[in-house]
Amino acid sequence: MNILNLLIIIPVLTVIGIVFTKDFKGARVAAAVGMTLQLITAVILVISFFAQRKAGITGEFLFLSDFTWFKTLNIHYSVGVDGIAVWMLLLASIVVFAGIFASWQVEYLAREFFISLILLATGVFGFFISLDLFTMFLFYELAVIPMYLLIGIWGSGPKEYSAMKLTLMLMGGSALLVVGLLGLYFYSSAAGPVTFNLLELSKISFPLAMQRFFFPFLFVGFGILGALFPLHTWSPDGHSSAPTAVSMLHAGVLMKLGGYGCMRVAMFLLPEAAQEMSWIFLILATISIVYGAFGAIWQKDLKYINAYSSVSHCGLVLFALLMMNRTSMNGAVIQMISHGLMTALFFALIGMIYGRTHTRNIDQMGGLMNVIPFLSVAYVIAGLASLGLPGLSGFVAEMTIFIGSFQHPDTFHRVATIIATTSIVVTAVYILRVVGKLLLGQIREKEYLEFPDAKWYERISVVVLILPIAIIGFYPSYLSSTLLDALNPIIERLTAML
Amino acid sequence: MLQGIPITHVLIVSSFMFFTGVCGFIIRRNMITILMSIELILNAVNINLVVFNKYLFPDQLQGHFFALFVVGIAAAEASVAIALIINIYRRLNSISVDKVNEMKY
Amino acid sequence: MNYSLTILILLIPFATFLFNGLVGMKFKPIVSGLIGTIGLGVITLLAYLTAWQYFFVDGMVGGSFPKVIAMSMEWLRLTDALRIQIGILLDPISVMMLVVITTVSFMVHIYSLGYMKGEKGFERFFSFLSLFSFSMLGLVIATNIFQMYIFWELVGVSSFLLIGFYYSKDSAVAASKKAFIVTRFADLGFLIGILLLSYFTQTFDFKVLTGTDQSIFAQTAGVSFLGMSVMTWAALLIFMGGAGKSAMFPLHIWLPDAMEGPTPVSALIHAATMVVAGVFLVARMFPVFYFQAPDALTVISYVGGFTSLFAAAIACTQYDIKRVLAFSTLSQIGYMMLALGVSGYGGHEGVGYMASMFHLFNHAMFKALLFLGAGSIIHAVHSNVMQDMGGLRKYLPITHITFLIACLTIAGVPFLSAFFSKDEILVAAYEHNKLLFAVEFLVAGLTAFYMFRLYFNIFWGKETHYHHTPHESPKTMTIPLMILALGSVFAGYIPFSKLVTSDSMPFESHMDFGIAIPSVLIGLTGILIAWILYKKESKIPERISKSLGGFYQAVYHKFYIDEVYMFITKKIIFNCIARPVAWFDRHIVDGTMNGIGWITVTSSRNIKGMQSGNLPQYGMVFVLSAIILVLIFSFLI
Amino acid sequence: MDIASFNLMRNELILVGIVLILLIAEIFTKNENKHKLISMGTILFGVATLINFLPLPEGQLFGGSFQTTRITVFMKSILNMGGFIVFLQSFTWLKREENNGKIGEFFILIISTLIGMNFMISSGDFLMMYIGLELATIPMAALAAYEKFSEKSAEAGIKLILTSALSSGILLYGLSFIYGTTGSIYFADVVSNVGNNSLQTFGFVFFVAGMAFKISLVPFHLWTADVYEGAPVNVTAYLSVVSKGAAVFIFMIILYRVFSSITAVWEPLLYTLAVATMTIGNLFALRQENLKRFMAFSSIAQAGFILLGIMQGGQLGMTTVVYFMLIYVFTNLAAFGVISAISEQTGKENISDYTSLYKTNPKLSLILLLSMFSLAGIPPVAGFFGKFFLFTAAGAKGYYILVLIAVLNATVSLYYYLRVVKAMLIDKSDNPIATFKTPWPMRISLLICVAGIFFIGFASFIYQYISNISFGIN
Repeated sequence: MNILNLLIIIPVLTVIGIVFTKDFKGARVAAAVGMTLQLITAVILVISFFAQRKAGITGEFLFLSDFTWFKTLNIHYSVGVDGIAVWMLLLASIVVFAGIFASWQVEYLAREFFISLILLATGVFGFFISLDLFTMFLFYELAVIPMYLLIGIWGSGPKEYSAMKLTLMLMGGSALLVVGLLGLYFYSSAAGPVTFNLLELSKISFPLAMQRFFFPFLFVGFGILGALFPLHTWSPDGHSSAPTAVSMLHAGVLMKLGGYGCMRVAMFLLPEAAQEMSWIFLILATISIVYGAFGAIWQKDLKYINAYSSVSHCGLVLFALLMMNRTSMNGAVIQMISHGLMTALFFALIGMIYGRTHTRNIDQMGGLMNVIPFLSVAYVIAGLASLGLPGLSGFVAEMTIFIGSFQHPDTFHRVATIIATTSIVVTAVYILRVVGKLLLGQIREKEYLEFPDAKWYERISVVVLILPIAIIGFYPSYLSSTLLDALNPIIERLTAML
Repeated sequence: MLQGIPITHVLIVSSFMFFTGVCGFIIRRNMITILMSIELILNAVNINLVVFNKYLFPDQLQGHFFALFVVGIAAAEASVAIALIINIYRRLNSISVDKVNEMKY
Repeated sequence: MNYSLTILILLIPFATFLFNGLVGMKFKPIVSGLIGTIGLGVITLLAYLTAWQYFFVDGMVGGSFPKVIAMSMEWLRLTDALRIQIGILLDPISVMMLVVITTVSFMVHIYSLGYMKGEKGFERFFSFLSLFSFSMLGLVIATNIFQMYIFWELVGVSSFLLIGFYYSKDSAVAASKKAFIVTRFADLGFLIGILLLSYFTQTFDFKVLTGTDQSIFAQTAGVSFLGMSVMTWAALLIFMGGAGKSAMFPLHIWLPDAMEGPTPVSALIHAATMVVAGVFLVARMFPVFYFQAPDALTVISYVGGFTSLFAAAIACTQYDIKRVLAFSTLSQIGYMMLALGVSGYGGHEGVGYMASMFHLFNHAMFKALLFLGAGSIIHAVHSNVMQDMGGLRKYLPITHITFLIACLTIAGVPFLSAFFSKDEILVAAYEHNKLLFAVEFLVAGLTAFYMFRLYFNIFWGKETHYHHTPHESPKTMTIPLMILALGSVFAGYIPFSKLVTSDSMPFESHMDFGIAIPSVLIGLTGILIAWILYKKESKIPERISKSLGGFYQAVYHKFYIDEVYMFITKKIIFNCIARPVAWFDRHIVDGTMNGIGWITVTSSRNIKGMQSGNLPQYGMVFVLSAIILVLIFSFLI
Repeated sequence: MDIASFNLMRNELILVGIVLILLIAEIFTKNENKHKLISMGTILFGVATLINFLPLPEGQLFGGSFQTTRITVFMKSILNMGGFIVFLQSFTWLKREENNGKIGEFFILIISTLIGMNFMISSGDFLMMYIGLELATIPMAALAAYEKFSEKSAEAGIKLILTSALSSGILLYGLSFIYGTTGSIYFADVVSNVGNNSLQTFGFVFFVAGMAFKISLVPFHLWTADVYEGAPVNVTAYLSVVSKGAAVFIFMIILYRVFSSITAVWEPLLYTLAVATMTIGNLFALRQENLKRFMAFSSIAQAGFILLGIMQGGQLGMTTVVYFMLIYVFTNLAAFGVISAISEQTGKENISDYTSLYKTNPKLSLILLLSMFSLAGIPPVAGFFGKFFLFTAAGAKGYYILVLIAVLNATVSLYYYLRVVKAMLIDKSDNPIATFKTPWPMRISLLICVAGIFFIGFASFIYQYISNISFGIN
C-alpha cells in the first residue's frame, strides 16, 4: 500500500466519519482526529522519503504508483513525490491541522463546515502527490470549489460577493489551465501515445512555437492562484471575508498551488518559452511585490493587510522562480513554505483576536498586549517572521531569493532584484504599524479587561505553526539542501538550452 | 405530361411556394393561416422531391414515396396543431399569435 | 591555543534569553534578574580570558596579530561559492569589542537589578537584555559580512524591543517604531551593498575580503554606475547601513527619541555598544574601503565631521538630560567615524584607525557611566529635564563624583582616558584634512561646554526644593558607577597602538603636544564658560539665547530634521504612494474585474428582446439565420 | 429476411407492445383505479429498459433503412433510462385529480415519442429518419399542452407544434435538395455522392438548421425556453434530456456516416453554432428566475458544449458525446426531480423560493447542489469528466481557442449554477419551503440519479465500453 494514497484516503474517511457525527462537538473531534493522523502520515512520509534518499535511491520521484484509469485517453491515476512535494505536503498537513483547531468554535453547520474544509484539504494533498496532469487538475478544482461554500456560508462581511469573485477568478484561471494542459497532452504525441504524465512529458522537448503559445496559458492559469498582479484582486476580498481556517488554508497552502504549478508544470515542461517570456512575468511579479507591500500600508482591516502582504510575498515566490537559477528557485520554495506557515499563523491570530474584539479595524483596537499577551506575542513573532527577522523562516527565504536572484548575469534581472529588496523596508513599515496600533499603547476599551487569553486549542494551533517557523529560521540548511537536490532536474531542463 | 417544361421552372415555382409559406408564417397573425403557410412549405418540398425524382432519377421512386409520407405526416401534424389551436381558443378566446406571448425573455 | 570556550560567549546569553523569555514569568522576578546577570558575569570573565590569551599569551605571529577563526559552521549554503558561515573571528578589534560589550553589559545588568526593581515585566527586560548581548556579541565576532548582517538585524530588533519596553506609553512605541524603521531603511543599503560585493567577489568572508590579496576585486574593474565605480557604490551602501545604526546625519533622527527606553538600555545600547556598530563595521571593512573605495572614506570623514559638529550644537540647547547625552553620543561617534575616514593603512599612517578604536573603547566607558549616572539622578528626582534639578550634589554624592569624572573625561581633561584618544583623533585629522581638524577642534570646546552646562545645571545651579528629598541610589546602582568611573579614568593608559591597529601591526604613537595643549585649552575654556553661565542661577543664558534668536530656535528644534522626515513619510510615502496604490487597486484593477462582470450582466439584459415570446418573430429569426448560414457556407466558403 | 431478424428491432417492438397493452388496459380499468396504470406502465417500461441491456447482434432491416449497431442499442438504452426516471418522477403529478383521465395518454404519448426516437436513431435513410423525427415531435406537442386548463401549457404546446412544423419544413426542404443532388435517400448511397456543390451545401445547411432546432442550438433555440417553462415539469425534464439526446445522437450519426466527406463545411458551421450557443445560452441563463426556464437555457448552453464533441468527428468525438449524454441524463434529471418534487409540493418554481432550502430539506438541496456542480463540471462529480472529455475532443482537432471560449463559458455558467446553491445554502429566508417527505418513486429516481452522478465519472469502464462500440469518420 503506497503511503501517498493514505494522504487521500484519510481525509475521505474523515469526511465520511464526520457525516455520521451528531453535533458540532463530534464533528470537530472527528476532524481533529483525522487531521492528526494526516499530520502523522505526512511526517512519516517525509522521514521515509529522506531515508530512502539517504539509502541512495535516486530517481526524481519516489513512492511511485500508477494505475490506468481511462485507457483510451491514456489517463492514469499516478502518484509520486519529489523533495519539494514532500515538504509541501508536510506544510499542508500542518496548516490543516492548525486550521481545525483554529476553527474549534464553529457551531453553525459545523459538520458541513469541517466536511468542506477537509474536502479542500483533500484537493490540496491530491494536487501535490499526483503526477498525472489530469488528476492534478481534478484535485486543483476540487480544492477551489469548497472555498465558495466556506466563504459564502461561514464568512463575514460582503461574503457572497467575495466568494463569487474568488471562485469565478480562480475558475477563470483553470479555464486557461485546461487549454494549456490539452496543449501539452496532444503535443506529447510527438513521442509515442498522448499522455498527461508529468514524467513522460518532461522527457519531450516541445516545438518552440507550441511553447510560446501555451506557456502563457499555463503560467497565468497557475499565476492567478499565485496572486500574480493584476489578477490578484480575488485575494483581498476573499481573505477578508473568509472564516479563519479558510483564510489560513487558502493563503497558507492554496496560493502555493499556484507557485508550485508554475514551477512544476509551466516552467518545467515548457522551458524554452519560460526562458523567453520570463521577463514579462518578471516585471509583473516585481510589481506585485512592491505594489502589494505599499497596498498593505494603507489598509485598516487586519485581513486586508495580510492579504496584500500575501500578494507581496507570493509575488516574491514567482519572482524568484522566474530568475531560474538554483539558489533563487530554492529560495522560492523556502518562501512558499515559510510564507505558508507565517501567513497561516497571521490569519489564525487575526481570527482569534476578532473572536474577542469583534472588529478587525486596527483604528478601533489598541493595547491588546496588556490583556492577551500570548496571542499578542505570537502576533509579534509572526510579524517579525514576515518582515524577515533572522532566526525566523522569512529571513532565510528572502535572503536566499535576493542573493540568488542577484547572481543573475543579466543587469535587468539584478535591477529588478534591487527593486524587490525595497519591499523589506515597506514590509517593516506596515507590520510595525499594525503591531503598534493593535497590540501596544493604552488599552482601548474597558471590556478588553475581561478577554481570556488563548484557550488550549488556540495555543495548539499557534504553537504548531510557530515551531516550524523557528526551526527553519534556525537550522535552514537541511531543508535548503534537500530542496537543492530536488530542484536539480528542473534546473537542468530549464538551463539545458542556454 | 410535363414535356418541355425545364426543371428550373418547376424548381422556381417550388421555391416561390416555399418562401411564400415562410413569409406567411412570419406575417400572418391567425394561427390557422400560419398552419396553412406551413402546408405550403411542405408542398414546396413535395414538389421538389417529385420533380427531382421525375427529371433526374426517373428509374426509381424514392422521391415519390418520400413525398407521400410527407403528405401523410403533414396531415397528422395539422390535426394535432388544430387540436392545440382549439385548446388555445378555449383558453384565450382568440387564435391570434400575438395573444400567445405570455412567456418571454 | 584554542578558543573553543568562546562559543559559550554566544550560547550563554541566548540560553538566558530563552529561559527568561519562555519560563521567566513563572518564577520570582529576581530569579530571572540574577540568572541574566550571572550569565553575563560568566561571559565577561570569558571575554577577559580570551582577550588575555589573544593579546598576551598567543600574541603576535610574524609581527602582527593573526585573524583566528575560533569556530565556524555552515549555516546555509546559497550557491557553491556563497555559503553563510556562523563562526567566531578573533582579531584585535573583535576581541576589544568583546571586552567593551561584556563589561558595559555586565555593569548595566547589575545596575538594572536596582533600577528596574518592581517594574512590570522585569523578566522580560532581562530576557531582552540577554537577547541584545547575544546579538551584539555575535555581530562583533562575525567571520563574514553576512553573519554580521544577520546579527545586525537581531541587534536592531532587540533595540526595538527595549526602546518600546514601556509599550503602553505611546511615545515609547512611536520611538521604537521610528528607530526600527530608520535603521531598517539603512539596512536596505547594507543589504544591497552586500549583494553587490558578493556578486563581484563571490565571497562573504572577512578574511578574504580584508586580506592582502586584492585579486578578488578583479571583477569590479571598470564596472561603474552613475560615474562611480561599483566598489564605491558597494562601500557607500554598506556605510549607509553603518550610518543608520550609528545614527550619522541624516539618519540620526531615531537616536534622541530612543531615549524613551529605560535608562540602562540607553546606556548599553544607545551609548556604548550598538550605536558604535557602524564604526565597527567600517573598521572591520577598512581595507576594502581604503584600497577599493577611497572616495567612500572621504565621504565617511565628512559625514562624521559634520555630525559631530551638528550634534554638539544641538546638545548645547537641550534640556532633557538624556537627550543632551544622546546628542553628545552622536557627536562622539562622529569623531570616531571621522577618525576612520581620515585614517591611512598600516603603521603610523593608520593612527586614525587606532584612535577611532581607542576612542570607541573610552567612549563606551564614560558614556555608559554618564547614562547610568543620569539614570540614578532620574531615579532620584523622577524627572529628566534640567529645570527640575539643581544642587543635587548634596543628596547624591557618589553619583555626583562619578558624573563629574565622566564629564571631565569627555571634556578631554588631561590624563583621563578620552584625552589620549581625542588627541590621537585630532592628530590624524590634522595630518589629513585641516578643515576637519578645525571642526573637531571647535567641537572639543562645545563638548566641554555642554557637558558642564549639564553638570552645573544638575548638581549646582538653583536650589530646587523637592517634594520628597532625593536619596542616593542603592548599592546595585552605585557600584557599577564606580567601576565605570575607574574605567574611564584609567582606560587611557592601555597602549592601543600596540594592540589595535589598522594592519594589526603595532607602531609607536607619541603625544603631539602641538595639538594636545590647544585642545585641552579650548576644553577648559568651554568648562569655564559653563561655570560662568550655570554655576549660579543667572539670567545670562536666556539673554544669550534671545540674542541668538532664530538660530537658537533652529538649533533647539534640531534643525527641524524630524519635521522633514515626518513630511516625507506621512505626506509622501503614505499619502502620495500608499494611498494611491490602495485606490488604484480598489478602483482600477478590481474595477476592471467587476467591470467584466458588469458587462456580462448588462449584455445579457440587453439581448433579452431576442426572446420576445412572439411566434412569428421566432420563425423569422429561424429562417433568416438559416438563410444567412446558407449564404455564408454555401457561397462564401 | 426471416422473422428472427426482427429481433434487431427488439426495443421498438417491445415499446409498441407496451403501448398496446396500456391502450387495452386503459379501456378495462375503472376510473377510481386508473392510477394503477402508473405503476403498471412504469414497471413494464422498466422491464423493457432492462431487456434492452441484453446484447444484440448488429444488422439491418428493410434493405438498410433500419440499422442496428451496438452504439445505437446503447443510445437507446440511455434514452430508455431517461424515460424510466421521468416516469418515476411523475407519479405524484399523475396522481392528481385532474390528470386522472389522462394517465394512459401520458404513457402512450411518451412511449410513442420514444419509439420515434428509436427509429430515428437506427434509421438508415432520410425517410425513416424523418418519420422518426416527426413521431418524436408531434406527440411531444400534445405532452407540452398536457395540462388542459393551464394557459401556459397550452401556449407551450402551440409554440412547440408550430415552430417544429416550420423547422421540419425547412429540414425537408434541405433534404429535398440533398436528394436532388445525390439521387438517393439512403445514407449508404448518399455518402458516395456528397461533394462540394453549393446547392447541396444549401440543402445541408437547411438540414442542419432543422436538426439544430431539435437540439435547440442558437439561433434556432427560441422555442426552447417558452416550451420548457410552459410544459409540465416532468415533460420538460423529458424534453430537455431524452428528446434532445435523441436529436444529438442522430445528428452526430448522420454527420459521421453521411456527410463525412464535407467536414470542411460542417466543422466551421458547428464552430459558429457552438460559440453562439454557449454564449447566448449563458447570457440568458444569467438572469432567469423561473427554474424551468433557467434549466432551459442551461440545457441550451450544454448543447453548445456537446457540439465540441461532435466536431471532433472521430471515434473520440462520438465516445465523448455519448458519455456526456449519459452523464447529462442523470445530472439533469436529478435537478428536474428536485424541481418537480418541490413544485408538486408547493407549486413554487422560482429560485428565490428556494432560499434556505437546506435548513428544511437538506437531502433535496444537496441533490440539487450535486447536480448543479455536475452541470457546471466541478470535480469529483461526473459532469467534470464529461465536460473535460468534450474539451479534449475539441483539443484533439486543435481548436484551442474554441476550448478557451468554452471553458470561459463554463466559468460564466458556474456563476448562475452557484446562484442556485447560494439561494439554498447561503441566503437567509424567514419563510422557507416547509419540510416535507418525498414519495418513494421520487426517492428511487433521485437515488438512481445521484448514484449515476457519483459513479459514472469514476467508472472508466463505461467510457471504455462506449469507446469500443462507437465509430467515427476515418
